Amino acid sequence: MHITVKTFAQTRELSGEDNISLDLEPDATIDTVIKHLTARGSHWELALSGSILSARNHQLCDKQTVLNDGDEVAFFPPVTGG
Amino acid sequence: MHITVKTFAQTRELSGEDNISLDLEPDATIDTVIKHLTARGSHWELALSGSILSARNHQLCDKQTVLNDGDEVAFFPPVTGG
Amino acid sequence: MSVNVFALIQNEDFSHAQLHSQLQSYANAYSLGGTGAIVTFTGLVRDFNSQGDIDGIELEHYPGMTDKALMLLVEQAVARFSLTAAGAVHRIGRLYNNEQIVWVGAAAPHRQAAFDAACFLMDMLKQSVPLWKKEFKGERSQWVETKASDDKAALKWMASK
Amino acid sequence: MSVNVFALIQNEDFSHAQLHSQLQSYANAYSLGGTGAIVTFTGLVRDFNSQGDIDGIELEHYPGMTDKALMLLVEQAVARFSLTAAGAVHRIGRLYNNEQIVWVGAAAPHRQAAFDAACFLMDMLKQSVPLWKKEFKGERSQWVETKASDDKAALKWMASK
Repeated sequence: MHITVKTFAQTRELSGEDNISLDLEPDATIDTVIKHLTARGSHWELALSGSILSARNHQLCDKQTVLNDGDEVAFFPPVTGG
Repeated sequence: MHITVKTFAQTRELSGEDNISLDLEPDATIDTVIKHLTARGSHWELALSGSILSARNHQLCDKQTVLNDGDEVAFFPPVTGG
Repeated sequence: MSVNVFALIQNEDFSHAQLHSQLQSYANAYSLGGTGAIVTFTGLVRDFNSQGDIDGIELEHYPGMTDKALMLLVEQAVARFSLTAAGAVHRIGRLYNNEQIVWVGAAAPHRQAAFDAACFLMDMLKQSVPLWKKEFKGERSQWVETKASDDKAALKWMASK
Repeated sequence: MSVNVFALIQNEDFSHAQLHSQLQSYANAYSLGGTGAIVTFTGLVRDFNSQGDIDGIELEHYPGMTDKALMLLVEQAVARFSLTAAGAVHRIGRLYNNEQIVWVGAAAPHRQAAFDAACFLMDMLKQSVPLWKKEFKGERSQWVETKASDDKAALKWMASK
């Protein structure tokens, strides 16, 4: 299946990529995506380390969340609006 | 010494008086004023019963507060603004 | 009297927009760029009480003391919460359903101080400013009783600090 | 979507006066005479951080998610505090010192619900709406770190209820 990955703020700056297409095995989770991305190099390991948040289709979700074909996944640091 | 007494809200309605001049002995307190007023009749006893508040020269004060010549004393129920 | 406070007792209606702007300009004059948070409270006449529908309220006050007590409260809020500005306006006389009764505003460097100060102003106003409310329906009217929850709210501020 | 809520993400400045009036008209449409309290919060850019003076901030967000997350939060506030209306506006992009960043407003029958709801909206916004703040001075800029006090404030609401 096919998903899109977006990154924001420090996660975007550290990874150097903000819009990625990934082909994943069925039953892939957010964790699967993290494994795929960190395999790309240490800049991705750094970008996804610490208390990073994830969202699936614009909703915050945890690392065990199972993905579907066409999902938009996002990674970003804790928010600092307000 | 000479003082003025004002009343407000239920205290005014129950006592039927809202602006009174009193001549008092030296060292009179708020309590002294209450005794003078309740001596005027049961309507004053009713007006000054319960959790009545007192003020001396526009500041909330307790019943032991000593008065001076020319003071303005006021009695009123707990406030309900806002 | 501090330069960054205001307190008004008036018959006329007020403009919350103008009061908010006044608060902000007082805060800017006091410390330009030092304000991160402004909290305002506006109180309105509800069309009901615990017994049923009402037509409005009538507010009696103690002329001469009300202004002073309200200003004292605003100054206490500024000192206690390190505000950059604060203000309060309370109307008196006859007010009909849905009309504005009271406005308080607090400006501070951080949001919690602004929230706490606005809450303090309202809780303490209901304890220390000589205003009395009568609810009326047609020709009948009835004094409003103090609420135990209001006493409790004020006591919380008096006990802490 | 409820009829008595609004949530906006925008570059442009906002008018607190217009937002306050909008909130009040939404509350009136929902329950005329049923609103006794309106609390608003306005956040402004301060000219300093813990390291010294700054020139302003730059707000990044997640287009597509930000609006939804803010609207969800406003609807949660309405349900949780039985509000008659609620709204929130957050700006994005580059904002200079003393500019307005964020506005939230809550209308309720009683004052404590309005205060709690406005506080809830601000505390939770800082936890769940995808916005990130960078502070800049001249050519240099630095991401703002989350504050432990903000996490604690949000946890308080998540633990209760």
